Amino acid sequence: MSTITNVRIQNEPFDTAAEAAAITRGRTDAGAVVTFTGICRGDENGVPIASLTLEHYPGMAEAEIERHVAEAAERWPLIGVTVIHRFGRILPGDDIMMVVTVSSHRAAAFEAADFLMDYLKTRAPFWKQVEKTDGKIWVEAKATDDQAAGRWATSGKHQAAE
Amino acid sequence: MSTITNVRIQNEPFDTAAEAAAITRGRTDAGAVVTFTGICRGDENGVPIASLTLEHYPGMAEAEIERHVAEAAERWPLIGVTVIHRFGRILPGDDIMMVVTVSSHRAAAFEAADFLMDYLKTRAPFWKQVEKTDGKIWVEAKATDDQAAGRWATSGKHQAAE
Amino acid sequence: MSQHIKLRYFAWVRERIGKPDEDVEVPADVTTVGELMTWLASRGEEYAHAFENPKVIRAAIDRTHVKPQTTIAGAGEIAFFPPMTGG
Amino acid sequence: MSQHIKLRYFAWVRERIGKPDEDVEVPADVTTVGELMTWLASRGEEYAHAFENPKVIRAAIDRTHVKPQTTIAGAGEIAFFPPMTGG
Repeated sequence: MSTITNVRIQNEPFDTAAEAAAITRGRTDAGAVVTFTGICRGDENGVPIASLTLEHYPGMAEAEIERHVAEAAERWPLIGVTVIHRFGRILPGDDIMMVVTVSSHRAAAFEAADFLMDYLKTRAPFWKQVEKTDGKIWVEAKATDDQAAGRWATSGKHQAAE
Repeated sequence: MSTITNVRIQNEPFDTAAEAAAITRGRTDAGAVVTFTGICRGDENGVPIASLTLEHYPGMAEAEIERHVAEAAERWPLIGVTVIHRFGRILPGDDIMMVVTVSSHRAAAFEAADFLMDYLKTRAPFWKQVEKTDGKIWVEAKATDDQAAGRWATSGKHQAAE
Repeated sequence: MSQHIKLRYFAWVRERIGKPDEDVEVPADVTTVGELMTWLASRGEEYAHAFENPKVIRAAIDRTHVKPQTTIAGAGEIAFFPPMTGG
Repeated sequence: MSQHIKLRYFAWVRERIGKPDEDVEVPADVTTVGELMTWLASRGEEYAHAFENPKVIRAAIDRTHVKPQTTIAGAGEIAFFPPMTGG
């Protein structure tokens, strides 16, 4: 199955619904659309934050995300996948990233979206700086997130059964 | 945690993005929004269909869905859940139902959406009639769908770890 | 003493009987949901057709799922329908 | 013979060094990514600070992740940065 894939890294906000509609428009084989939108929260572990700043390596970041999108398209029967990740300064309440997966069946759409989110939240090619009242700090990689992403390495149980 | 819940059964189309925005607007504690949209496909097991017609028991159907939404809100720390399910005649390419879940963390939003979709696709209080070229037939309950929904009865592994 | 009950039918039960709902006077010796199905099946060909295989018919009293052995005493509205199939 | 390489720095590596990129002539006896970090660390206080703990620094040659023992021969662009943290 050939999958429509689309990866963008941009400073501007995005429109999740428009991205989903762009995949499904005019076709009647899509049965399930899953969207995930990650939003900047106003706190980190209970400590208020003023902003997030995301830095990336242009060219390398797109290629890394595209490789994971291609892996998702190999593992699940997907009609389309779009991933958009923002960079730059992001305020609480603003969108950070989105994943849209479209498939004939819901299990494939759900599992592919879950797989891509795990990757994006833990190993996406970004460096994150958090601005708190006492200054800006660079966020370090989290062990718990790595464990969540590790789920996908070995298990067959997340494969679509349909 | 008190969860904003909203269940509607309607003939009219819905706007998934507007439903998600209605939950997150003006707040900074939402970190993850998952939407699932179920679309009417143009075929059933390879056989073309002209339409679906969904019938429900007004009053009872809403109460049943609300009970499952309340269960999701018990099991996962959710900020908001909205479920909309259409009834009446639905054409291929048209939306059938949607689930929006909003949480501070992605695992809770994902798992709650998955749980509600399993329920809605297998045991939602609807009767489905499929119109094919050779007439209309009532769809019978599927065993495989029941198995997917059965996942949620026993396992602890789907509980949010956050 | 007979009992006045509103009946509702859905999906192919409704199609076979030919109406979505009706009000009936149920004889006093019909005391359970299962007995009500047997009594309805005796009311004519369309009912006999709808209830020819009672095992595949589900019932609700006042919008709550019930079993064939459930008593109908006090019921306001009883609905009969095939198993729900999801949306 | 020295090698001309474009270097790029990200996140706190960039902040410590004080610039996002630069072009350098690397001496011929610097042959691996790890040796390049050691050589860079010797170029001044800001570099010493950036590379004070080379184990936490990641590197990429021409936009592909590499290890400290990877050779830098033929590299056009080498980047140094902390582990990526996700978005």
